[in-house]
Amino acid sequence: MTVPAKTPESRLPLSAAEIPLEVFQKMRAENLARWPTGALVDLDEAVAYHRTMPRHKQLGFAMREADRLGQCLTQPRGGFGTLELQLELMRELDQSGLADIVPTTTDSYTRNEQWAKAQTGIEESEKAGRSMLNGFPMVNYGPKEARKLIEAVSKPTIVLSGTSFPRLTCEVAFAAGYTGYLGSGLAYTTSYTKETSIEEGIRNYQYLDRLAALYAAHGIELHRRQPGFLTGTNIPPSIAIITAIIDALLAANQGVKNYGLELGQSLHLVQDAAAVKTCRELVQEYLRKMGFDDVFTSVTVLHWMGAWPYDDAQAAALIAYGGTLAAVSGATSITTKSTHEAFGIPTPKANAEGLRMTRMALYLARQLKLDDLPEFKLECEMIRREVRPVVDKMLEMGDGDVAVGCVRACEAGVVDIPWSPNRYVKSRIMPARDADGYIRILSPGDMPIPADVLAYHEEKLRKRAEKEGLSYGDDLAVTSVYEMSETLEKLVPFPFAA
Amino acid sequence: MTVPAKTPESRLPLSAAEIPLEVFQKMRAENLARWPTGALVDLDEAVAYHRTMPRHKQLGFAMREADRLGQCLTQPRGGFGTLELQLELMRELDQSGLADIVPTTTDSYTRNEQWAKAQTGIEESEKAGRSMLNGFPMVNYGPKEARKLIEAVSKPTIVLSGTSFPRLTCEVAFAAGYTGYLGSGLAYTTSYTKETSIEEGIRNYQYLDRLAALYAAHGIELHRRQPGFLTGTNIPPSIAIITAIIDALLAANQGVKNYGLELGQSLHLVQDAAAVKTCRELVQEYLRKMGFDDVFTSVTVLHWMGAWPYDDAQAAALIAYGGTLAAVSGATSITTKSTHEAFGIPTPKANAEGLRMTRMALYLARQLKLDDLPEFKLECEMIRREVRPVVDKMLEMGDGDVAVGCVRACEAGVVDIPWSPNRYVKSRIMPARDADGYIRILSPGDMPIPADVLAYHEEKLRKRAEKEGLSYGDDLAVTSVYEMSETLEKLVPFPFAA
Amino acid sequence: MRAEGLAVGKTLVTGVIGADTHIVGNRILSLALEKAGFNVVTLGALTPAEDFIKAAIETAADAILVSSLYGQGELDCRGFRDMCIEAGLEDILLYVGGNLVVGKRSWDETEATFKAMGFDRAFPPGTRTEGVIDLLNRDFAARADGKRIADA
Amino acid sequence: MRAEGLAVGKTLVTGVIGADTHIVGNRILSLALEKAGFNVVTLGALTPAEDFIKAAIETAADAILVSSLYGQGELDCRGFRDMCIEAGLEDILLYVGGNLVVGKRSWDETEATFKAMGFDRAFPPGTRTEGVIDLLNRDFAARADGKRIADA
Ligand code: B12
Ligand code: B12
Repeated sequence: MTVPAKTPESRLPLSAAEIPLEVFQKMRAENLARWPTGALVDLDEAVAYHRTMPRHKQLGFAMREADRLGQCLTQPRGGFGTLELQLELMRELDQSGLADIVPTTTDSYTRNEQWAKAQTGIEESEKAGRSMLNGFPMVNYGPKEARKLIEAVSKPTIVLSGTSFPRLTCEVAFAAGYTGYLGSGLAYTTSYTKETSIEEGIRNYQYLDRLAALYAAHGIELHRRQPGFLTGTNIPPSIAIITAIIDALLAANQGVKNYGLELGQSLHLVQDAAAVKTCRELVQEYLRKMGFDDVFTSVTVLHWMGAWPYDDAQAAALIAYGGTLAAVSGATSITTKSTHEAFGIPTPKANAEGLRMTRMALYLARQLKLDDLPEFKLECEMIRREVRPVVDKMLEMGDGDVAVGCVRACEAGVVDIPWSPNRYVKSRIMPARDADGYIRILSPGDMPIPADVLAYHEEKLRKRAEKEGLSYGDDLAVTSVYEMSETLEKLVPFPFAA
Repeated sequence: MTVPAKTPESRLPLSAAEIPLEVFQKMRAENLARWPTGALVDLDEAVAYHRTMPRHKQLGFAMREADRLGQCLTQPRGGFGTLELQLELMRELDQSGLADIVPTTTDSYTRNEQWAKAQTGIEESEKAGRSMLNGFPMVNYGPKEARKLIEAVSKPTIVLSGTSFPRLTCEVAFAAGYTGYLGSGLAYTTSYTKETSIEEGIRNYQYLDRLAALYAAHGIELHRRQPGFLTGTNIPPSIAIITAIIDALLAANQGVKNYGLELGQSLHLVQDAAAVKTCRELVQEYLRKMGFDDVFTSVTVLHWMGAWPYDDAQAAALIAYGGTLAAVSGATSITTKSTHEAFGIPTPKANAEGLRMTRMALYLARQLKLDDLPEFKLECEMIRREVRPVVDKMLEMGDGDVAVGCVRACEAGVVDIPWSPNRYVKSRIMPARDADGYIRILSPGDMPIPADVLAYHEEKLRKRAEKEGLSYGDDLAVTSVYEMSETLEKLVPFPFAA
Repeated sequence: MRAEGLAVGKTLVTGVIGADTHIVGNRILSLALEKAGFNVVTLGALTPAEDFIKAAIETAADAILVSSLYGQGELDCRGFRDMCIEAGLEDILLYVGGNLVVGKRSWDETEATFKAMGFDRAFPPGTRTEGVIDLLNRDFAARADGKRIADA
Repeated sequence: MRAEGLAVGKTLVTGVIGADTHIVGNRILSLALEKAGFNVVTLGALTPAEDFIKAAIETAADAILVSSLYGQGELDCRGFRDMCIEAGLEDILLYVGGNLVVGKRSWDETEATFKAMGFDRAFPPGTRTEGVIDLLNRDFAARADGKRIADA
């Protein structure tokens, strides 16, 4: 992938501190020069356009309001390789899917700043009459074309772009009129890249957060979001929340005031409710600790992020259950999948059906709360006891600077991510599911998690090893990766075999 | 419908007492003479056949074992008008639906003993090449043909026949090799008939229960079941449980020892869990009170029995949620529906998909229990306080004879059924859903439910009336009938209208 | 109810035909029709075809509304119009509604089947009462102008 | 593992091609292949096509196993065999697997597409490691007999 532009003037030593305006303006100029459409980005025109937008199309407002009303919004994923296909998709998600938030997922070349390749992808897609790209090439189309997408729907829009290189895409997207943007330095760099350093990732997202703050300075509150689902593969709540705290602090330092936290569902009703509650709490706890007491944070849960079943009926149950989990957990929004998940990017129709299944499930489980359940309180306490020691250690390692602390903590394995492709984290922490369906920590790597807490996890996992006659070790982890994609014959056999 | 045979010798005054063997043999002779295939029923041959059946095909065993293992079995509904269609259906439900229990639903002419009409239905179906009947005409085909269905599947089979007139159908079915039979005197008579008296219905099911006891006397334990879902229309748990207790006592009096109780889902996670728990408890409480301390009772929950949505995606969510509710409630089995529910009898394929969605949902919610939730304990207590006064009053009215007490209690409205088509109940009790999603009692009719309990229901319902700006009254009940069939646009509109 | 005026004086017979126990929708419909100002003769569930016609004659009804939910309506409703004609109710207004056939079949097909049986209108699953009342009033208005039913 | 014997001495290159970050399945597969006795050279996620070939030459590999999950494999794998040929790896065994194309398309179509690109075998979503190991051993056995790959 193209190495991000590094020029002496605009490169400060790594720190969490807000990027000074004049430096940032230099950075923007260099950045916008990297592809022709960058020249079409006009901040004042963009701000003026955002001002004309009705409140109900502004994600910053929508997330605050949903949080106030205690309502869970629905949002799918979705990106195709041409503007025509993307227009059709977003209209269908809005109108027949009833999506409360309409997404634009970018393609993986765009994510890696391979815009020339993306260009070929557009042409190939036009030739083939179907999308050859796994998302929408935002930069290639540029702000004016992309605005047609905003105009085509009656809901707030968000950019989904799993990458460490958001700098040009975010300029184009905000200029086009997108009011939400998903991505963060720690989470995406550790989950979506191999050679990119944590420092590089943090710097790139400091740019995005600083840009959002610049819009805020002009009276436009955009919604920024952190992809705490990470590698999507059996992420224990505490790991997601640790990254949420770090990325939230990094964003707050750049001046962001409307920040969303995302948690992939564990698929355990109690664990997910506990995760949402403690994520809210702990992120605010550390924001305040670091002097940020006016940052709005919402929590979004995501439909199962691991391997999906290959049977539509099983997938439908997973979709509906995701809605149930979201409602019970009190999440501010849910990001949905479709029955096609195990196979490929869904058709607009399948995607819309996933939204409607989820919406009905949300309705059915409305009003349910588990807060008074002892099992729920216990899980909350366990999560808190896993998160605080790690975050405190990380802050200590950075002498109070979260950017520096984060880089050092990852290097030392104090902060670690399961199943990461990235060279700059140890990825020695290994999760697995226990016999009751909770995701537990099989091995913590070098994360400073209290011994008694780890003993609790081990006890639970040994129960499962016993029950299933597995050796206590990686088999527990690998079978947990496959679990949800297994056939029903294997998951729930007829109990009275001949 | 044909009036059941009444002859002086075989007609005793109404009582719960076990029918004496010699009288019962007379009754059987008369009964079997009513249609040619009755002559093919041979008890000894049938007993011999049941003896050869492997345990895993015997529903009596399967229900006891599932209860012991704490596993929830799945069972669909399904009946078509010809043997060929029925064979294909049952094979698909067994193999691709993975049904743990395979059903045979009879058609409505058979249910009402209009066998001549059923015969035309068979012919019309053969002509049309599709089923013109809403179920399988068991009696017309007779035991030898019906046995082909038993042979075609590798699971236990059950007869589903909503009627007050089971006497010939059950003889044929048990002779064929069915090991389960759904139906009871109070529940079905009040929900499926108009002119039939409660007494008549009770007498007809005393016959069926007595027949099951006769098989038991020969060492064959059949599974009998009570359709506590009643009219399927917003039945409060207490009403279902009251009928469960009465029908269970009637069956126990005839010698039945393996009895299932069915509850239609309320669709509230806590209320359904409370219903299953208290149903188990209270039925056993009254069985023991009346001296039956060796009757095994299981609890089956049924997918939403009221009006279904017309959108497949919404229906899928309702199916999956039903599985979640069943798992959390600890039910012994769940009776499933399909995405076609609102339109018509499902195709075998849609029916099998409903089974698989449910099976996956059961897996996802395994291990979850709400027993320690205060809200759950409160709901259990409310149900107990509604059930006991009614059942005690009923028993008192019968001077200890449950058959007599039941007839008198229905006449007096002490026992009442919502939305009943039957002339012999007042059907003045009216249920409605409250703002939290619980089914409550809007008006108790003449049922002796404690005032403070009713005040609790009223308070909850007034909250909803207020919230939705409805007048406190029948509108609450009627809107609750439609609720689940409403469109998503109406149930969960985009919260930030333009 | 804007239609009141027309409804007044009109008598309707309702019921669920054949061996069909589904009373809930039929009951809600009947209540709504009364509220709308019609005289409603409710025969309830499990009503033989003959009883509809008997009741219609006795009450000099203007229309018969047949419910069939359980799937066997296709058999139960055969020759319903002919029975009306024999009984001298040539052009009594006939509606039928519910889940008219077995299974999820195309509505056009089903509608055609029941119109061929002589029903003036057939209504698909999910029909709400407001729409029915509205059509009844428009059809009675049309009949006042000598038409058989109002045109779409 | 019954296949041990054959596996011994065989070197495989694995990796996820293009801008694709999906490492989980590739990592599980690589571990299974090692357990089965192969020498496995793991290039990990986000691996350019050229790197596969470079590694294959350096390690004198017997086969290259390309993973592509993210949908753009159809673009990333174009001309992969040709590059091998240019590099003098005419008949190195080439497998490709994962979610090879964008969207839920018919497998036959997809398989044909990738075989036309010169892959000896293509594997659909949901492929488990046992089956892969089994086929590798059968194909190496076939090659010992001078066949290109074992027949079905
Ligand atoms: C987990 C996951 C992620 C994680 C990946 C974490 C990581 N770093 O590994 C995260 C969240 C980061 C992610 C990101 C994205 N993902 Co993703 N992801 C998945 C998911 C849910 C599971 C994948 C998985 O781990 N499966 C478990 C493993 C064990 O199975 P496996 O990967 O299939 O591998 C097995 C077999 O395929 C086989 N196999 C694999 N390779 C090979 C090679 C050979 C030669 C052979 C013989 C066999 C073989 O053996 C393996 C072991 O059994 C799948 C959907 C699904 N399958 O349910 C989507 C999916 C693969 N992702 C998809 C997409 C589009 C993306 C994104 C582009 C967009 C987004 N959602 O953000 C980004 C990609 C960014 C990028 N640059 O690549 C799509 C691909 C679409 C398509 N092909 O049409 C899928 C199919 C989801 C969907 N339906 O949209 N994803
Ligand atoms: C509740 C219910 C029951 C209850 C009925 C209780 C009672 N006594 O009323 C119980 C559990 C007893 C029951 C039994 C059976 N049911 Co049932 N039942 C239902 C269910 C779930 C809801 C029906 C309902 O009350 N809807 C709510 C009301 C308000 O709506 P409605 O009935 O559609 O009526 C409205 C409109 O249709 C319209 N309308 C109705 N009639 C008319 C007439 C005219 C002229 C007009 C203009 C309009 C109109 O106005 C009404 C008010 O808006 C439906 C499926 C569904 N719809 O979700 C199945 C359903 C109707 N039942 C069905 C079947 C097969 C049965 C059984 C035969 C088998 C069984 N499951 O046991 C037995 C029938 C026994 C018998 N002899 O009739 C099938 C019918 C199959 C088909 N047509 O292909 C259905 C469709 C379910 C399915 N998909 O299999 N059922």
